[in-house]
Amino acid sequence: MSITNLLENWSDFRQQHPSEDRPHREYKWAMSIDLDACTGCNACSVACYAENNLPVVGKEKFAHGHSHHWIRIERYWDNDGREFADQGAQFLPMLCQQCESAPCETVCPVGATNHTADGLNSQVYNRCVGSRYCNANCPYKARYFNWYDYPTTDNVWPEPMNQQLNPDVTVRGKGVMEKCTFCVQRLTVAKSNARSEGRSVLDGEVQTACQQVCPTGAISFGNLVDPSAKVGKQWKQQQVDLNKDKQAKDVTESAAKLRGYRILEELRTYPSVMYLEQLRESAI
Amino acid sequence: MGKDIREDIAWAQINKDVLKSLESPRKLYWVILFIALAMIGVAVGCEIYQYTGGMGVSNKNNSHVWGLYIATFIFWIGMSHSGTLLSAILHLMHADWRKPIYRFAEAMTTFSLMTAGLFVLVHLGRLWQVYYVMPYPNERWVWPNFQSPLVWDMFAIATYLSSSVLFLYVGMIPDLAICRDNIHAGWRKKLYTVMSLGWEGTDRQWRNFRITYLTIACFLIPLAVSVHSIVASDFAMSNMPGWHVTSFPPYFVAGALYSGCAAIITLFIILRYVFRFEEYMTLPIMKKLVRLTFAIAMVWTYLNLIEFASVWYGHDQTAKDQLIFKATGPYAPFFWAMIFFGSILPLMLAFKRIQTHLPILLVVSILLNVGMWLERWMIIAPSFAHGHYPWTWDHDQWPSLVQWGIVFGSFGWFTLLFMVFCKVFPSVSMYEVKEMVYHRSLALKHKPAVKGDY
Amino acid sequence: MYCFLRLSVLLVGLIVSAGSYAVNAVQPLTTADDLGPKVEQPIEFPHDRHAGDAAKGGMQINCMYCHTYARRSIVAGIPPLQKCIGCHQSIESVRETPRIKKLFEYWEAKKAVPWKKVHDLPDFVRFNHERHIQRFVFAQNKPVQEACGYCHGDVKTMTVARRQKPLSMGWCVSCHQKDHPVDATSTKTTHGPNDCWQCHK
Amino acid sequence: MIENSFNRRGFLKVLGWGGATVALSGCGNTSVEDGKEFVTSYVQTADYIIPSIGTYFNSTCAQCNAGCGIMGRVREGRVLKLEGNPKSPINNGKMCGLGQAGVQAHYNPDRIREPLLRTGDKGEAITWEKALALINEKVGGVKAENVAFLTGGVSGHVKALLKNYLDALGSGHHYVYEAVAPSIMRAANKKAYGVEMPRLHLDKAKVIVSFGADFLGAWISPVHFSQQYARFRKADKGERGVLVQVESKMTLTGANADRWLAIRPGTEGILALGLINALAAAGVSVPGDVVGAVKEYTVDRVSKDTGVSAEHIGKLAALLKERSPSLIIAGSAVEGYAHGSQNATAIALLNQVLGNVGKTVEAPSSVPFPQMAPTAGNRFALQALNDNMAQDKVKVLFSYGANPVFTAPASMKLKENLKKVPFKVVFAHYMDETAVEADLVLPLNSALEDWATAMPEYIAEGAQLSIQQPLMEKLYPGTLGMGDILLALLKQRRPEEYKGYEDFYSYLRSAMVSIKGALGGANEDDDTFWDTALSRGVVKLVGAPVNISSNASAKGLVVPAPFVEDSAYPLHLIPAVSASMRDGRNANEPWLQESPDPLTTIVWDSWVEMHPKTAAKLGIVEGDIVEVASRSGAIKAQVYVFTGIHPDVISMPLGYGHEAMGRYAKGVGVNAFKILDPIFDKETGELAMHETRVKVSKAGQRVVIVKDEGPAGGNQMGRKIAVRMSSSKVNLSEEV
Amino acid sequence: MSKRHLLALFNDFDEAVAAIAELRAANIKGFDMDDLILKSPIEHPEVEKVLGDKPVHVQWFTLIGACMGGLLAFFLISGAQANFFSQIKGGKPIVPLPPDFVLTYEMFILGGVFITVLGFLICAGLPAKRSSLYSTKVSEDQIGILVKGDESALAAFKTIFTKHKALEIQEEAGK
Repeated sequence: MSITNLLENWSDFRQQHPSEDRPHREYKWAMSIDLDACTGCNACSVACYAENNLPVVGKEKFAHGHSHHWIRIERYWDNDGREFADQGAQFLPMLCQQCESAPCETVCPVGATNHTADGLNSQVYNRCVGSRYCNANCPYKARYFNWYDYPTTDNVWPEPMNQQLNPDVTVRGKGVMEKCTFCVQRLTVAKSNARSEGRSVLDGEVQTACQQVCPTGAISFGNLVDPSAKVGKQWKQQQVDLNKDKQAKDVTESAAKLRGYRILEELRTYPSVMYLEQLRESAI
Repeated sequence: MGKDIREDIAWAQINKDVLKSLESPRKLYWVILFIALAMIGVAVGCEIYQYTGGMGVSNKNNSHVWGLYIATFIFWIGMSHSGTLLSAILHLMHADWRKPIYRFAEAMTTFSLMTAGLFVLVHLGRLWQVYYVMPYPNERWVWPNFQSPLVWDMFAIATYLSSSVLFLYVGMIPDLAICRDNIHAGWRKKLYTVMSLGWEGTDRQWRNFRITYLTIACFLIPLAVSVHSIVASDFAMSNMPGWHVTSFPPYFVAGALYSGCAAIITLFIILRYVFRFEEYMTLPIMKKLVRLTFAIAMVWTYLNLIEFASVWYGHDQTAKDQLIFKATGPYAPFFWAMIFFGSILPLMLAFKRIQTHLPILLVVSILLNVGMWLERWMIIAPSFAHGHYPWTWDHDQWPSLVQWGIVFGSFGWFTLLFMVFCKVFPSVSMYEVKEMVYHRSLALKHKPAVKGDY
Repeated sequence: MYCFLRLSVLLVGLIVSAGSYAVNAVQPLTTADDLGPKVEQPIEFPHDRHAGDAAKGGMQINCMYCHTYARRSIVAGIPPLQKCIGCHQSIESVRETPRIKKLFEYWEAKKAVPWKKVHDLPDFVRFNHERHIQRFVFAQNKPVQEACGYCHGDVKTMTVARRQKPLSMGWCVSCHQKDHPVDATSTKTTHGPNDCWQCHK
Repeated sequence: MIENSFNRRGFLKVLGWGGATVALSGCGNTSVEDGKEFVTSYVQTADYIIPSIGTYFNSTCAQCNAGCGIMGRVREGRVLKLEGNPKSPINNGKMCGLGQAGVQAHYNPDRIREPLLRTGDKGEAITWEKALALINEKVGGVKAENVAFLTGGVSGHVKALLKNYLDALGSGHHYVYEAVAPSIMRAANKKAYGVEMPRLHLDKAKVIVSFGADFLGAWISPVHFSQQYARFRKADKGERGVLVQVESKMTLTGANADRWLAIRPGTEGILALGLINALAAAGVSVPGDVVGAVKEYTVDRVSKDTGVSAEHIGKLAALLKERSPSLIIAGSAVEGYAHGSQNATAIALLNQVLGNVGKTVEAPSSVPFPQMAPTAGNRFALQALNDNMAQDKVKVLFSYGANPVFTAPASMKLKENLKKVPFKVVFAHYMDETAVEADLVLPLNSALEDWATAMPEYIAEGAQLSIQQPLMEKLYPGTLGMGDILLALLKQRRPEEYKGYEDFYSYLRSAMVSIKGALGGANEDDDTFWDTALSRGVVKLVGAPVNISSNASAKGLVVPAPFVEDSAYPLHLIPAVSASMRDGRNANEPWLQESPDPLTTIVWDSWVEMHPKTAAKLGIVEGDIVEVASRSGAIKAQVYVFTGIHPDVISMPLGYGHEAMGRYAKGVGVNAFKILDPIFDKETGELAMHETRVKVSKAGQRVVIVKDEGPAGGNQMGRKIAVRMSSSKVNLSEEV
Repeated sequence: MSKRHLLALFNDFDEAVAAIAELRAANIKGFDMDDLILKSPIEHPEVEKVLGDKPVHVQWFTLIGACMGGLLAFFLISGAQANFFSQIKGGKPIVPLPPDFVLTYEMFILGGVFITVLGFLICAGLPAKRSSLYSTKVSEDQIGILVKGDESALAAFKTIFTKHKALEIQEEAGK
């Protein structure tokens, strides 16, 4: 079975990913974040804490860089020596980019992080041995390690706070790497419901926690394979191609008015999160 | 300059001298052993604390996911390489001056590999799940990820360690037979009897021995190079700025040989004193060793420069920023200390007077290794501190005492293994010293002695 | 000389056979039955009586009559006490048996029966009953007891249910890979999903 | 959908409690574990309860006064997460971080679990019967005018019951106090527009000039405004709206502005008048008397007074002229001065001059049931109560929904005055600073386990009654809802009137059902009406339209000259209201403590914001601990240096520095309320929050600030991470 | 006919070589040159030369071991990647060649070394019981010649050995 399988299907096993020849068949979850709409209010981050059982580590551990925010709001200033930050800040929600060619996946010694058929970058907590190579290799540093045993010895959820824990998401013990999952527990339910009804998940049927809470609707999430999905339309309109590491915007002058870009694309990670550039009025 | 070894040492004297090292070393031996044990105690305490409390106590964080453990891991892996250099490469070269010193160098290889292996374990967040990394059929139906350089590491180190142990052991069989023949009671007798496998030095044994030894030596050379190349790919395969460098594998190998040679010098001096090996570990041999070290130091310096140059002239601005940060940021003192210890200090070794001045050599060789340890740390920490993503930069991270304690203790662990080895097994290869003496005296017989030094 | 050749051939044979075993090996644990421990339940529920074959005195009640959530939830669920009582209050013949008396005691106290879990997967595993029931019972028209039995074994012959299958990951995968996936990006319906996150949470 | 609400409450019982404990051991066991855990099972169940599938119940968020609709995800009897209620027109299914943390208020380990009676220095647990009897006895023993009831903003049926109780006692002393509330602006609006809270239509405006209104962060109804903001930025048709923020300390809204103008503190009114003058000069029709009143406000003078460059004033005036309608918003930075009312009036005048009234500033509708209409709190109320307490006029004090001991400036000496009150009853969730001072502490149900109604003060159109219903069984049997307590107290006073109501729920239901005609349920039977109302979570009210006046007039317009330098206290202190901390009532919710402040990214502490110039002048660098001293006191905190603040100003966040309350709040940061000077708005008598002058001196130590941003600060170091482009390049309305 | 063993110890290697040469030349009846075993404290190719050409087979083991190690590794690894729960890793095929070659290389060496040592043990006849005729001197500084021959040949052996200044001649105890 095995060697024959290997030899017979050799070309399949040699297929690289991502590739134009083998597009995702049913689902490719993707996100787009409109930085012009994002106000940096942190609601997404708190919603993520609520949905995904993220531990609150406290001041001392935060100071040591042990924080867990799967989605974090970064705040950038214009650093050109101006007296006032008179064009405001640039807020950027950074979460796991669910790269199509994720650098974290190849380096995990135990294969705890893999690519799923839906185009997600899975992280299996129980398989993780905690070598932290994945985070070392993540250019976005969007992975968070359980440096301490938060549920037990650190007692992050003292009674009755533990009753709030989402039973659909594992509470991670010490020594495990974790990261944004695109709320996979919600996706699984939606997919299951759709499958029972013999259809695919409809656009808007499933929302990530950050998307659902976002007061300005800056985050859109959906299935890139679905032509009617908002996300797919956005990607298409912004001429951002999942399988390319250079987009029209970077190449042609005429596309300069497009806002869509992906972060650190030149590292050929093929992220599944597209950002739309922030805008600033020039008349004032 | 004097001779590598006196040709007129009686062979029985060789046996006697070396066997004596198994019995009664100087007092310093016991002092070293005690200190080593105390150091291990520190490390074990730290590890227990870390194991129960979580990796957080080592004060790494989400930016600095690796710390001293990996740095010291590479350091120990590197240390192991010179044993192979001395025993395998020089063996193929028929450089017979290696003979009195290769055994302990080979032992150093083995034990530093064992020490390095521990760091992989210490470093894991979930040590109790380490069996997930092992490739064996299991009820989960999953295998480790063979694409991960860490798995390559595991394969490479396992191969290297087992091959080194075999090489050390095979090469020691005739000596074990000597021990067996000269020790007449106690557990040692049993041990040597079993381990010498009934070696009698017959022509058949010697014939197969010779070819086997040569073959393993041939295997070990590419293996050693591949091991440190693979360790280098832990870094070079990743996309961290400062790591993604094509010259990393040779750079690592050179660094490995360098630190190994320095360590051999250190151990040479210590063993020579502790076990009274003045007759065998002679100053002319030391001189050759020092010259070798000097040459490797210059190779390392060159590769260091070529790495900087390729980063500097490359198009990768991130990597360049990283290099500038390394040289000017908070890690600058360590970076420049590494340059000083690694490239400037070895220039001293070019002076003849120093080449045989043991106290100075002791200090210098230790400092060289400090430099090489810093090199490994300077590969890891600055890249994490100043990676691709400015938001998560962290320039202030400093390893906690737990990390330092375990690193500190690893030296004790190595010393303990090494010193116990030297006490139980002959740390100078008796039969090969005899060969050396034999061949040299033959040469003397047939050729007139060349005047003067060479 | 020949002695060496023979030895080598032997050696090669040994290595090759060991290797091919390792590559091909189907772990014994993953297919064999693996009987779980006996579980003490508050009431010794006779599955054989309720679901067993008529020939053996069973009533052949559909599994999903009681485990009603199996087709619409990730858990199969234990029926609410109300459901037990619903039938049993009109079955006078067994009304006075000790088990039924105990049942009514719970009912009168309005306390849920503290049933123990028999098939208790680790907490990081998400097993979706709904998908399996939809797939095998509703889409493929497999008999309910057969479909449930893939994982739960022959419950209709037991009194208190007991685990029969190993429920280990390899065991799950062995079924999910029945038709071999040649392409991990595919979601072909001939085999179960191949994604980690399908089952791990 | 809730079919049978009478059964429903039973199903909220916590079941399958194993679920979370199980989850706790998440990564440990890899093997199958049989027979160790219990299965979730019910005695009786409803069809909509399916184990492992979450059921959503609608309710109302009580984390702030905006009154957003929430939707709680309930599984196995536990509420797990809150989402926005899509049916609520305030937030349309969206939420803020503060609202998300509502579950942590509910599950907070520091909640009080039973009534406590002070005996000496200790609290002794007593029964509710005893507690209520004690209240009855104490209230009966004093004259009615000596009974005072201090509350935060209240509305809905609780407010109605409260009023009935006070009526029953004969006491008229209801003090409605909010430490952070736009009360000066309300008064100014009343004067200018004839309504206290005109409805702002951000989405209809093309330009918004916000004078210190943090409508995206903490101002009035931020989630609502955020949604409008999104439509303002990316309209279905037309161009992208332009936001200009004028303030001395950057708020979250300021950080999102196209242009953030740092203005000298307190000169907002001058800028507004200057803009009117510039607009008049540019040809915008401005009433004659206004032109006369503003003509002195030339660009140069305004620029000199406010510190805003003439270029920007000119551009701003041009923008306002070009793009109409616009919207001028006066926020808390405007009203926080002794001349706050004048500032607000001047800004209202600008709106009127621009013709925005009726377009982007619209009238609210009236509320059909005034007894339930929200009573907006203010700071004056506490002042009044404090004076009464000082004069021994208060013998029995009730406190609910406020934490005056924490929020009162030290100069008020509130704590001392409180000691003069012989019997203090505090209704509280935590042992906060006020509860610690109380004689009787009555623990309240959390918002997620209580019945109530609320009528939000601000809603875009019409009015609504939001229903707050329990999302799960009470965690502690010893707590009680405010409605239930008031009902019990009323039963003591008016037994015959209230004896028909078993509990507050039955009262609420019959009260709602009795007015169902006005609540849009005229054609439904009682049960249908009630169930529909509960399942929607909000009930629309039909109110009458209210007139809004748009007569621009310079009457009474006096804007004082900018502040004079004070050499002893050279800096202005702006107490910042952050989106998550507000006035500190939510400080014990750890998610909020751990979510970084959007601008500074600091967590778990207070800080002093300072401009680099000021810092350089004082020789201060980031992380220095400084002493911030006003005439009323001094506190110490770490300095954060950044350019989002005027050099004349330092700013500290409010809400930190609790001395009690709970494990997450206690000892975190310092309380900036304490050092506020007793300076009041001249017209309303409200405490002028921004008027405090301070001096800053180094206290010696230096710390590493605990914050999310790294050593690169907000610098992208040339990497393409957060990218920005000019809005003129893009036509947003073409985008998906 | 019973065979007897005789061990002679020499101090001088040249003498030992000469003794062997003479033994060969003497062509003693009841003695085969293949029954002569040299025991030496050091590796001594020159001395062994006089024993004639004796092939060494360890390298065959090496070859087979290395090839099998490599092949096995490649098929094991690629088979495991393809057959067991195959998972895509970012941007790489399911069976990626470079990593598999790295591992193949390592296993090639591992197989080579292990089987070489195994071959050594087999070829050298180790572990073995020590023969009864053994002197600890051969592990020190003397060379020993162990011969096996008919009893009739013993005298001839002794003569030759004594002639070449054998220090000591040990004789197997009689039956």
